[in-house]
Amino acid sequence: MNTLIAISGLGVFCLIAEIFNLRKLLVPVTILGLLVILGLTISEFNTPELFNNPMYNNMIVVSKFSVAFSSLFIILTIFLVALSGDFYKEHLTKISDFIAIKIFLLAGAVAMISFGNLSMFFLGIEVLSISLYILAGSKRLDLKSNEAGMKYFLMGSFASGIILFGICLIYGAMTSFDVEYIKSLSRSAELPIWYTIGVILLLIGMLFKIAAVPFHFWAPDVYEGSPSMTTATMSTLAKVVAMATLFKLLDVLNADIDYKFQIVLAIVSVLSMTVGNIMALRQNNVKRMLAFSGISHAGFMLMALLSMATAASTLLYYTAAYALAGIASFAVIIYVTRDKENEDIVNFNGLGKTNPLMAAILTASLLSMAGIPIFSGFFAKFILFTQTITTGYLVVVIAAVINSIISVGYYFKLILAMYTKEAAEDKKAVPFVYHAVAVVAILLNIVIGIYPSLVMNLLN
Amino acid sequence: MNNVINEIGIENYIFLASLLFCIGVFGVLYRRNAIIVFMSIEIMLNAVNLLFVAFSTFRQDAEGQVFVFFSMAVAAAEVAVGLAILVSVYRNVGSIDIANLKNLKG
Amino acid sequence: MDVTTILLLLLVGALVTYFSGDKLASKVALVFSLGTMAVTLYLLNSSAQLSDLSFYANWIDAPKVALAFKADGLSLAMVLLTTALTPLIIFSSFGNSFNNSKNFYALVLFMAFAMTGTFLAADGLLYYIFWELALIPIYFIALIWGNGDAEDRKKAVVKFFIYTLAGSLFMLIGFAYLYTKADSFLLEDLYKLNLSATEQCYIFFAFFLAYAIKIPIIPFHTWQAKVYQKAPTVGTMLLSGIMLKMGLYSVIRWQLPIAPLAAKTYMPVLIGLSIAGVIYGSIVALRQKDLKKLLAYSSLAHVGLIAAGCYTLTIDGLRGAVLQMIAHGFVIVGLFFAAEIIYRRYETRTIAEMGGIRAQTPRFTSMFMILVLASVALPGTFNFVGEFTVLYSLIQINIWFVILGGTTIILGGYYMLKMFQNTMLGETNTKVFADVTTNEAITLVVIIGFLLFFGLYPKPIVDLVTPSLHQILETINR
Amino acid sequence: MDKTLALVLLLSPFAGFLFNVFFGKKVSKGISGAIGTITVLVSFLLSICFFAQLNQNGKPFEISLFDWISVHNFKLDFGLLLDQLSLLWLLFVTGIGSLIHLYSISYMHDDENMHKFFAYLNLFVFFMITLVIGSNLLVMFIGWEGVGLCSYLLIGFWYKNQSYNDAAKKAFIMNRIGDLGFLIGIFILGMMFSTLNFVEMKQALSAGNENTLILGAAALALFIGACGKSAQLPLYTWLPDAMAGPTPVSALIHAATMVTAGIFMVTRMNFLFDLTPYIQNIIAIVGAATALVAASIGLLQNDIKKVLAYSTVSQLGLMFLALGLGAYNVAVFHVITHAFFKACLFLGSGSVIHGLHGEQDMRKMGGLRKAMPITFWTMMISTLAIAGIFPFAGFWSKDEILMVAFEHNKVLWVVASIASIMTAFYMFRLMYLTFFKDFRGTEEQKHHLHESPSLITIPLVILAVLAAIGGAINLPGNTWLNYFLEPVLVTKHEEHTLGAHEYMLMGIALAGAVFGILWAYSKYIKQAFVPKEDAEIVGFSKTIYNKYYVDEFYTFLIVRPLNSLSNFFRTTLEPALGKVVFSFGTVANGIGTQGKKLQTGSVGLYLFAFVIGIGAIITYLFIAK
Repeated sequence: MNTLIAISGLGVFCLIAEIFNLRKLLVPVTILGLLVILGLTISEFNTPELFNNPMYNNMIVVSKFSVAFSSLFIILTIFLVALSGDFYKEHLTKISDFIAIKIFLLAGAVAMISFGNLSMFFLGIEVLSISLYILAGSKRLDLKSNEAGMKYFLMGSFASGIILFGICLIYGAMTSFDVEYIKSLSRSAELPIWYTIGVILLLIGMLFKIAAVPFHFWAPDVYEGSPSMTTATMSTLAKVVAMATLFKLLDVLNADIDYKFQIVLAIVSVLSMTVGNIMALRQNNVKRMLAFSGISHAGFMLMALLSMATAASTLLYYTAAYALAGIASFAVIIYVTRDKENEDIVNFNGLGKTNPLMAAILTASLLSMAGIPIFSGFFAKFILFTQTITTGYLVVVIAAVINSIISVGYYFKLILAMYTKEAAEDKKAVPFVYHAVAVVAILLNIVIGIYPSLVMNLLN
Repeated sequence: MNNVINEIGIENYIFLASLLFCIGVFGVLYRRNAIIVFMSIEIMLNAVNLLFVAFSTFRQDAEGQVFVFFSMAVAAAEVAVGLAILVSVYRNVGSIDIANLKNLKG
Repeated sequence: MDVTTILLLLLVGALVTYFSGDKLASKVALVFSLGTMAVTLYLLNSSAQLSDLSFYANWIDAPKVALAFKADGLSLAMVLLTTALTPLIIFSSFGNSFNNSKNFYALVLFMAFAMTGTFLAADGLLYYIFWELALIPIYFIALIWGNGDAEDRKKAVVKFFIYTLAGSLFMLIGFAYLYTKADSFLLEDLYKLNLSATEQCYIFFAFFLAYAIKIPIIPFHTWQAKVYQKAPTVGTMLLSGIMLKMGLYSVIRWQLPIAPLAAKTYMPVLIGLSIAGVIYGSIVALRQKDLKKLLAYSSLAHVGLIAAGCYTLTIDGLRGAVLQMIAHGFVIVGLFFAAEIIYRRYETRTIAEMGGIRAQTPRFTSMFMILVLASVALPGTFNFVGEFTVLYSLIQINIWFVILGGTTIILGGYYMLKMFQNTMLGETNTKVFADVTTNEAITLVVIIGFLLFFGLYPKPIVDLVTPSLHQILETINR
Repeated sequence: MDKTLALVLLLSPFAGFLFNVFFGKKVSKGISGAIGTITVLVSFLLSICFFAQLNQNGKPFEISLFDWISVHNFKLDFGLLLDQLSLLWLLFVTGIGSLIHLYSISYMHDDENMHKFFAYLNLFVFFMITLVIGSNLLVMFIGWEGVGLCSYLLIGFWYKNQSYNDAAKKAFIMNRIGDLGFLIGIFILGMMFSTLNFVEMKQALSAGNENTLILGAAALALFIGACGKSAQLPLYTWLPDAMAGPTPVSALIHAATMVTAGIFMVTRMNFLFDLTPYIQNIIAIVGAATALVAASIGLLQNDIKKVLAYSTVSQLGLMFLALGLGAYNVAVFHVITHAFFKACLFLGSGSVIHGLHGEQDMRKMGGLRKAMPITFWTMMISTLAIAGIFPFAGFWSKDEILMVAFEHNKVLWVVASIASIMTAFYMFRLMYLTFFKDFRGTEEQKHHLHESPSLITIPLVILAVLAAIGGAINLPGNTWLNYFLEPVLVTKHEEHTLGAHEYMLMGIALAGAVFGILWAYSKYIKQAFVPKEDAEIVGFSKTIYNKYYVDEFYTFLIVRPLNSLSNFFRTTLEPALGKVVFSFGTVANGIGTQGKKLQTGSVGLYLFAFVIGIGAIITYLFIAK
């Protein structure tokens, strides 16, 4: 709870900072603040007395799970904020808005992951979503950005309606929004049919958020149209948050998921992977490609939910690996395309020559997403496969493997462009911050790749 | 109040709310005017709010009604943002027909 | 000191090479690779028990993965092959100049590191990681420093990468499955598993896909010729000299002992497929127009025979396979180097544009000739020892296998001599062919010396590998 | 001490090879040739020493040098065995080898690569010695393949001519076909006896109880090997082509020594072949057929070396006939005498070619008797020997073969006799066309006609003497060779008592030879017939002249299908297989392209899919049980 309050406080501070004309200092100060909050959160991790200690009427429940994920969200936000400084340099007057929105987004995220009450969950997801609507449409004069914002808004609020409906039906069955209460009741009592429908609607709402097939259509369009910074946020932070929340929801709403629902999950998972990967093959826009790649990764992450008992650590590891690779790649993508009209793959031609370091980082992050060893993406997939085989879904694993193979196809398209094509322009200077973010993110990725226990042991 | 609900039957409230919700859904699906789409979404949300209140009464529990306040606030915020986006779309495109928003595809 | 020294030295070597700058890179890489070879030889001679060289440390707790490196005759023989060929390969490239040579040589050493790791790893996942890791450097080496039309090359290299990766991923599933059974990736634990026949089949074929593509066994070979042709010669040498052996080594180390029942059930099919590769590779090689492609197909034929040996599940088959792996590693590196020597002078790989070189450079001709003869397994060369042993194992299974597999003796002679005739003999070429330089000669002489010495006295290598192969065979027949 | 000497015997030619390879170019041609000759001579002298020793104590001498190859059921060492058979072979290999080296010093003097020539020759002798003195089949196989290699190198010695290279390649590959057979034989024997050592195998076999079927397979496989090396049907076609090499090579490798390796091997393994009568029959039939076919082709050849080549094939056939009939000693006898007269003939033809500056077509020779008397007389003696005229060496050995054949099978005897008559005919045809009548070459050549230098004629003379008196080692009644070989042969060869029967057979053989000679005389001396130009040859003669079109047949049956198969694989199957792999990618890409159309950008559609998704999931959950 302290984390949430601190984050909200920081958000408010960002808004006020504008008044005091602290715009130039805003980014460093925010990062500093976030680091402090990160420290605070991590310290919570080692104080077990906080866990399961009802506060504020059980609105927020702190647990190892929520702390670990919150830390991950904060780290991701630090990266995103760090990149914002340069990204919004032409909109310096509004920078405090942009940063504040990101911080509030983080607040929503933390609320989503540590909710103890469905109302908190609903507030969290709405804070997160509304922030994203704004960010998606934030390039006011750009038609693509407008369209992205509009589409995201329409579909997002539609999904919000579904989620709300779901919560309502659950409430009707349970007479409470308290998850502990729901959890215990869901195991014992005979439940009215609308409880199940409510759960399904709620989960479908989350599937929409993580962009799983067939609720994925918004993702490519919105990713492409949004400003790159927002795309980065959506594809890393927002996706990870939604995934973790989905896990938590499944955990609390129905401890033993019904076999039928597992089948649905398996099908959605396989469909997401397949559709995402195959559609990504023919994309020329890098952001769009990563959107489809994100859809397929959503499918992979859904696989983790097939074995709920061990899913928490797996999911934490997978999301960390995926998000860190995503941050690293977006750092490069933003750098490369920042004064380009679009994000077409041709913009990356010859990057290997003009900027070997950036090219290497992008390559590494793509390899990680493709699941090549020593990068954490490999372990993420591997642990996922092992776990899913243990549960008995060999077919899903085989589908996943085939998809991994397909995914190499488009990841390598980008790598090929960087190393085999001739560059259209000369080398240009890279602002320090891009290097810093990209290098730190990919190093973190590799470190957890070499020592998976660092992450895997957190939730045990 | 409770009697009323018991007499009518909670199922009927659920059907009503569902019906309203579906009307909202179809509105979103078939209308092309953005404003009307927004309104349809509002219908969906309000259908849910109605159901919340019904459940709240049915269960003799105040939490549901509190939740409605949250949901209304959120819906308001959402629509505010939505309208803002709509305005900028209108400025760029000169229309609020969502069928025109097809630049991003493929 | 244990085997990790070798690995560390190679890894450090790769880093130092990268930071040493373009001018020094090749020399630094050579020094490190020679150092590694020296260390390997020292290790081999330093301890009475090879197993003293093994290394074990915990790495990941859940899933339980260990940094386990097993040193026995088999793995050390393969490590020796790697560490002996790497300096040769690096040295052979001294006549070429590469853009960004620091990257290039660092990648070469890194690849040597990964391949050595593959040969040493005694933990399934560790092994898999090294296995995949070896793929990345060669991908970049072939892609960036390769030759020929860029689009074509890209297509070939990407196909190679995806194809081999695809196979490997199925192996990964196999390992994941094994882990759920054994709760460990350790080689010993996997050997101890009691899998049912059906399970063994699944595991076997999951592994087979990976190995059949890597080795390659027909019809999974389609990536090979193009990549060999397009990769720079150093890359081709690494691929054909060492990397193919990863697949064959893995068959012996992982596939057969873990799933022996399946291996026994499908033995005729597997041997048949391998031998079909021998014949097919030889026949395709007959009419190749490109020298490197021809050598690629010859390699296909040879590894087919080696694979057949592995799948006989006899001590002769395994031993012959290992001997032949080493012999083939050297000879194919030598042959590709010969092709490169010609390319440096004539800038062509088309056989039709060669010919008439012999009169101009008798020294080179003789060395090339010896390599050709070694490749067709003339008695007295190391290749004969290997080929003989493998064929002898085949006859223990079925005489037809040896008759069909033995056609390599005839067809191999045919296409290699035809190639030699068309490249080297005939009316003196109008283009000047400068005699081999000292550097080039040293490389070739070392290879030839190795092949001839061990051809007559293979005992050291046989004694090195035999005990470990007996152990593996015991596991297979448990 | 003996071990050292044996090693010197083996390695001396190898040292010569190394010297000529590394320093040959730096020293003068004379020195290079001298070194080559001396090293072989050393081996020859040492062979004599060993031979004398063995003749005294009769004990074979076996040494093991080091472990070589090991397989699961046995270990092979690198061992040498000097027994009666190997020493006999050593003697004539190194002896004739020395003579031919000597001859080559002069013959090859004008060649720029003379040092290489000697290097190869030395290497050949080295491998031939290895083949002969190996104590087990695999060491023999080293030599076996090694001599094949040297044969390849020497046939293609003039490497600028691609057709010579083709001939070399052909020789190597046809030999390799045989080698595969040999290897399979080795494998089978290894499986059966757990050893490949000759002495041990012999002991194991004498214990009996072996499966004759498997033994037969082994024997057949080994015989296929012998067919390849010794140019028997159907693998003989490489030998005539091998005449592309320099003439001393033809004399040494393709007449006297290497091609007899098959006979050596069969004799070595006589304890095996004796147990497999079916295979022996096959050997005898193949031998007789080869003798006849080759002799008939020889009748009409116009290239002087080709005639001798077919003659060699034919004579080898006779030797195999003897082997097949179990008369190993007779075969060995004929090998030795044949080595003498055939080496002499080849060297003589070389002398003629040398004199005519490379002309090999007999139609452009004639009348050389006066210009080259030594060559003529030495060749005449050898021709008489090969034709089987009393009392030259060939008479005795060939007569023995015919006699053995007569005893076993009359048909074989008839075939062999016809082949002998043909031999007499074509050999005298050769002599008449070359040395008699008038010279038919150009004026220029005529002007330069001269007898060859003494380095060439000395070997000729020595060989001619041997061809004349070489039969003495095994005269009926004085059968030294038979006694000498007794320890290495399993079945004892029964003595011929020289009765009326035998004399009659001798008479018939002699008469046949004389008939052949007279036939040739009438045609080429009396009628002064000169063979026609290639284009004018018609009818059956044409078929024979073109060697029964066997080469064309092989090309049609094997080489062409192989090449078209290769082309098919290369141009069709390979890309197709490649496409199969690519097709996965293509299909995925295709679906991707189609899928892009689904992503229309319309929010309505997206929402529609959303709702459908909800509907589908809910429906599924409630319908599925």
